[in-house]
Amino acid sequence: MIRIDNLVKSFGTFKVLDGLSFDVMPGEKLALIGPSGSGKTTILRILMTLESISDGHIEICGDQLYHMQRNGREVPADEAHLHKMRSHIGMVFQHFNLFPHKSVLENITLAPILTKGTPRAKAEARAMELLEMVGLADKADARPAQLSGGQKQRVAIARALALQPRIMLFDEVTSALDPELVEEVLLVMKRLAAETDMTMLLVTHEMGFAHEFADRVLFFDKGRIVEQGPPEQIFSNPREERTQSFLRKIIAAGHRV
Amino acid sequence: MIRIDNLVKSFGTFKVLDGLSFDVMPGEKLALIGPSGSGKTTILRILMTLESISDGHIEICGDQLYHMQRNGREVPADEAHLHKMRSHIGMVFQHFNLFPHKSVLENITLAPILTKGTPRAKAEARAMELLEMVGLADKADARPAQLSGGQKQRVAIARALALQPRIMLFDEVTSALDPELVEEVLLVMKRLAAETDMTMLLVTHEMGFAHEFADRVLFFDKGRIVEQGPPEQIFSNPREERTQSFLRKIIAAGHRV
Amino acid sequence: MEWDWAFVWQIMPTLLAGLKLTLLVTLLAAVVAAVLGLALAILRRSGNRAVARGTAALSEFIRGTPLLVQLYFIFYVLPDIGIRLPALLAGVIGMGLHYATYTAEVYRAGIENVPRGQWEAARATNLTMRQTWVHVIVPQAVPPMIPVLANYLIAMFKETPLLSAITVLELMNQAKSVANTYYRYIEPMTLVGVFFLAMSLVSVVFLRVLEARFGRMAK
Amino acid sequence: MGDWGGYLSLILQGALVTAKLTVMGCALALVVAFIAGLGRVSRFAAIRWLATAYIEFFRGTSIFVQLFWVYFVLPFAGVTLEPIQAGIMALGLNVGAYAAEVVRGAILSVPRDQYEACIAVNLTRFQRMRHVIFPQALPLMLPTFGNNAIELLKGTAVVSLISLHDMTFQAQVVRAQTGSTLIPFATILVLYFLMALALSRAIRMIETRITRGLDGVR
Amino acid sequence: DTLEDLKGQGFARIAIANEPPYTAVAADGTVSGAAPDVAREVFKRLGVGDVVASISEYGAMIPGLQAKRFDAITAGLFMKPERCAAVAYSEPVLCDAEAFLLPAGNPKGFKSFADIAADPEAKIGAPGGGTEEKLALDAGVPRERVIVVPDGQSGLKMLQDGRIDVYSLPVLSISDLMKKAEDPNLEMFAPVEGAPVYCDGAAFRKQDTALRDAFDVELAKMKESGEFAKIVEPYGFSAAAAMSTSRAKLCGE
Ligand SMILES: Nc1ncnc2c1ncn2[C@@H]1O[C@H](COP(=O)(O)OP(=O)(O)OP(=O)(O)O)[C@@H](O)[C@H]1O
Ligand SMILES: Nc1ncnc2c1ncn2[C@@H]1O[C@H](COP(=O)(O)OP(=O)(O)OP(=O)(O)O)[C@@H](O)[C@H]1O
Ligand SMILES: [Mg+2]
Ligand SMILES: [Mg+2]
Repeated sequence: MIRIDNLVKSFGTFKVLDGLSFDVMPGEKLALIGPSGSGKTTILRILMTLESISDGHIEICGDQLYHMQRNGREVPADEAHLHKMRSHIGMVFQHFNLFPHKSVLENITLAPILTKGTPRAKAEARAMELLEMVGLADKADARPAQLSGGQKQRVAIARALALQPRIMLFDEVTSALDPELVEEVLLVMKRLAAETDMTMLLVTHEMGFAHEFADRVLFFDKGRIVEQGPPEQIFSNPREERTQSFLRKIIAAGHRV
Repeated sequence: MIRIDNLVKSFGTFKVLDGLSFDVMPGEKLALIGPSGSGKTTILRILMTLESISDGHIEICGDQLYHMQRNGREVPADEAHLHKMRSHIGMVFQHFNLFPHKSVLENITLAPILTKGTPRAKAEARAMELLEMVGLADKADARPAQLSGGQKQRVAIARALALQPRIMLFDEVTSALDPELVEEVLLVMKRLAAETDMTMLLVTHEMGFAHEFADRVLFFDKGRIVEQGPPEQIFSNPREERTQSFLRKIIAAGHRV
Repeated sequence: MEWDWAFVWQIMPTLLAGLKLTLLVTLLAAVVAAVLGLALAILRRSGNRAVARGTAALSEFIRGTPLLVQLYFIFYVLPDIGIRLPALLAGVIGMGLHYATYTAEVYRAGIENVPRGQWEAARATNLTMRQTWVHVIVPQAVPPMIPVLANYLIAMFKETPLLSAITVLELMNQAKSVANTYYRYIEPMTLVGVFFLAMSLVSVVFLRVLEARFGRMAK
Repeated sequence: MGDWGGYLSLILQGALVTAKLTVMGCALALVVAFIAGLGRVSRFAAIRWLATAYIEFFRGTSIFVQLFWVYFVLPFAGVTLEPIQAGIMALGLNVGAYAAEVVRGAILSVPRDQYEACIAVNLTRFQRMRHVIFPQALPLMLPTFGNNAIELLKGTAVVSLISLHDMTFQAQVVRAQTGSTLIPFATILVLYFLMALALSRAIRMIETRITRGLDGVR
Repeated sequence: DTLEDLKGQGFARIAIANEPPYTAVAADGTVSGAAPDVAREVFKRLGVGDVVASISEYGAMIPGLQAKRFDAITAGLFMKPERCAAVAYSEPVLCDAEAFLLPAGNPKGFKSFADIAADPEAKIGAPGGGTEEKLALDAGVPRERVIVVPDGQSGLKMLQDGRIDVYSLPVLSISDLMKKAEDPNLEMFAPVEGAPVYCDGAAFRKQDTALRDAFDVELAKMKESGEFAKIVEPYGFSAAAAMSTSRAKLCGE
């Protein structure tokens, strides 16, 4: 589904990702964990084409993401190619990034209407289904500013789902929320993981949730994969010293694994 | 040490604290927990004289905080009285609130020099001791912007201690920190609690820490105390339905109690 | 010199005629500034380095030199190269151009103040560049600009006396002419001051309304 | 109509007057801006009111009217200023009113957190302003002060109204003598621009000096 | 008393307009022109060593005098009854008729202000608050066709650019402008029919009549001795014209 091959990303002289390679199977749920600054967000942003890459290749659903063929030669992708590729991918951000000047319903229907030409009535019907799913059908006409953080994040998830992507990216979707509001968002995500066969990449500091959610956990440090495996192994029996010390600190800080 | 008597605080028509009363013994370590918006921060801010009160009385170290005697009558406290009373109290904020234009050392020595007339040399010697205690002696000349969140918060604690208050207030001092950095701050606070006989009030969402730290836990909801008692009782055997459901949600969100 | 009310009433119609012209010039120049400023803002974002740099340099030059001298140039020097503008038009263009360099900055700041996250969310929902501008950026960038733009409108109003240098009979020029005819200065000049103050107090209220309505929306 | 050297020196004399007006005007503007800007955030209603009245009056009426009043009407009240003094005063008070709002804005934009931290470490109001708020507000003011200074420079062109022999005025003299409009006005346009450049450079220099070591603060 | 004050400080402050040949500023900044030259000489005889000139807009001269910005106006400010009420004039100094500056050949045949009023298209330029503006308005030219021109050079330029059809100033001012312009497409028509001949005088504050009277005494002596003619005639003014009339006549007293 996703094949990342020798990916390099530098900001100026600083290499954030340094020759990273990994594959993701269709329908797989992947958790990316690791200390602050290890490059987790950067990977998701690159997959969403919010950053350019410095070197390497990414293949998504069988097509190159940042490259395309022209006259039999491989050339950097143009905006039209990126536009086509982006339709496979949805992303939910840490700070929701809802459109504050639009109602909840409009936030969800805007992209389907504009990018897929879905008729308004159909887009709204589908949006209401999604709001139903995230438990916010009664908030369709509210503005984002009138919602709590947890509600905002659930709307953001519905917005990403409205485009029916085959890959969903979640970047610390609960870390800007009050602890009491975290649960409602995680519940929605668990249902989503259980009910769909979407491929999902999740960056989180909630180790407990990563444990329950993921088929596979990737532990990052300094732009490289230090260790990967099923959650049971990573959390109960980490092999690498770096992973062990990271988990120890997280546990000491009061989080359950 | 602190006696709060029938305290009322309204913002406009909204009563945040509604006839609240409780006492704190000298040297007692108190944890205030409860859902978002229940008024925990407001209590600390009132004790620090950052908010005015709407009704009621507060006594600190035997003196009224918001009232004073003039010609045998009780009148609202003036700035001079507040200034005197504030010298008993120190506060550490969620977002550190260090002075960004001053070095770490200057952040700590500024108030002793200005408010107590401590000679600079003496103030600096004492500041170095405090920095030693919080493990940051080597950062004395750094600017706050060059520190990590956990380091900033430790400097903020040292700054509050430099005035040698008899009461210390902590408002969610770790909730703005990356999970990996939480531990270092909690360690400093544990040492502080163990080594001094200062009276401490702590607002936190870290139930595990509240458990270890506090002599007594107050559970708040809607500006009232719903339940109070030693941490073992509150966390293991809460009597009130509201307390139980709050703790359940917090646990579900992945926090250890 | 004594204050003479009878004289005040006598000259009032003349001054009001001047005020009318002042308001007309201000509004026309404001329209020019609003449109031209947008053009400058777009040119400054242009991908073509030379165009962007050139626009920036030109803007800085216009902003660094007095409007009065620019007006002289437009009115008295341009005819030498065959461009002969009527006084009113020259004034509108001169003021409009001068203030366009300010409004361009307002547009730029307004656009930059839309959080990065909004661009990224638009991208993540696969909107095209045009759709992003129309549906996401502009609706959020414009409301906070409105009070700032209104501020420049008021500033322009107060600079109209400069137009007397190019023979536009606006408020200040009318007042001077009245003063020179009757050799009384205190009344006409004070009235001009009062007019300006009254207009600007009205516009302060108007601004507060705009700020309350639009200023806060951007969050 | 030869003698361009003489005319040039006339314009340069004017440039000197313009520079003097700008520098002294800025100095005055700076002083009143701080007084009025701090007055605006004073806790005494009377001081706030006074500062507001000053600011609204000088921002509300046009510089032309103010100049006229300072020069032609103040003498009736027994205050006769030299033309250059009148020019400095009108420009300084006018631009000072705008800059006062900048001072106020910068002070208010220091986060509330910082005020609260000051109360928590028990600083007095004056200490708060002197040691914490003001040092943080100053770097915020500087860029806008730079713009204000350039506005003032441009404002000096209108003082020819009170027969001050500034650069624009001298250009008009040259024009009357030579019959050429292009040359004197092109010359002063360039001179004004050079002065504006010098001003913004100077401000930027001060800015980097003040904010040195403050990087990453905001 | 004002004269004593002036003697004490050693100079008198005068307002001028930079409108040659009445008043002029040379490239080196020195002040000349007929009016200041006469004033300088008279003040010298009164024991005031020098004059310090400020260039001023016509409109700002009388308020400046009243606000004690100047001690006298010597700028070709013509005597008219309304002005005589506002300031104290000396005896006449410079006399001049009104003139029109026109495109060569005077295509529209303007000979008087009334002709301009009669042509619904014609625009006339005149200094703001000057005599010519008033004459035009009085002759029935509507306000919007009387263009207030800030200075002589601007008026000349506007005529050349076709923005106005005629520019009106005193004869000598127009001929000076023409001399500088060296433009064959322009011509002067003078004197304007029906327009009176005006004379200026040094203007003083109303309360300074003592100073004015002292000025008059010395001025009269100079006129008699012929020194007056020696100063003004090189500039093109007629000394005889000034001596043949009086303040009383011109002010309509
Ligand atoms: N636009 C940028 N310019 C320069 N450096 C950047 C930029 N974006 C990210 N970085 C740097 O890249 C590194 C990786 O950042 P990234 O956000 O991917 O980390 P992360 O693993 O998501 O960390 P966190 O857990 O704190 O979110 C960091 O050191 C960061 O400072
Ligand atoms: N300045 C204010 N004006 C109006 N309402 C306020 C103000 N400060 C606090 N409140 C309200 O008072 C209530 C209590 O706030 P407080 O910050 O004390 O809650 P808290 O228990 O600390 O919550 P949290 O856990 O989210 O920090 C909230 O509903 C809040 O919206
Ligand atoms: Mg991240
Ligand atoms: Mg709180």
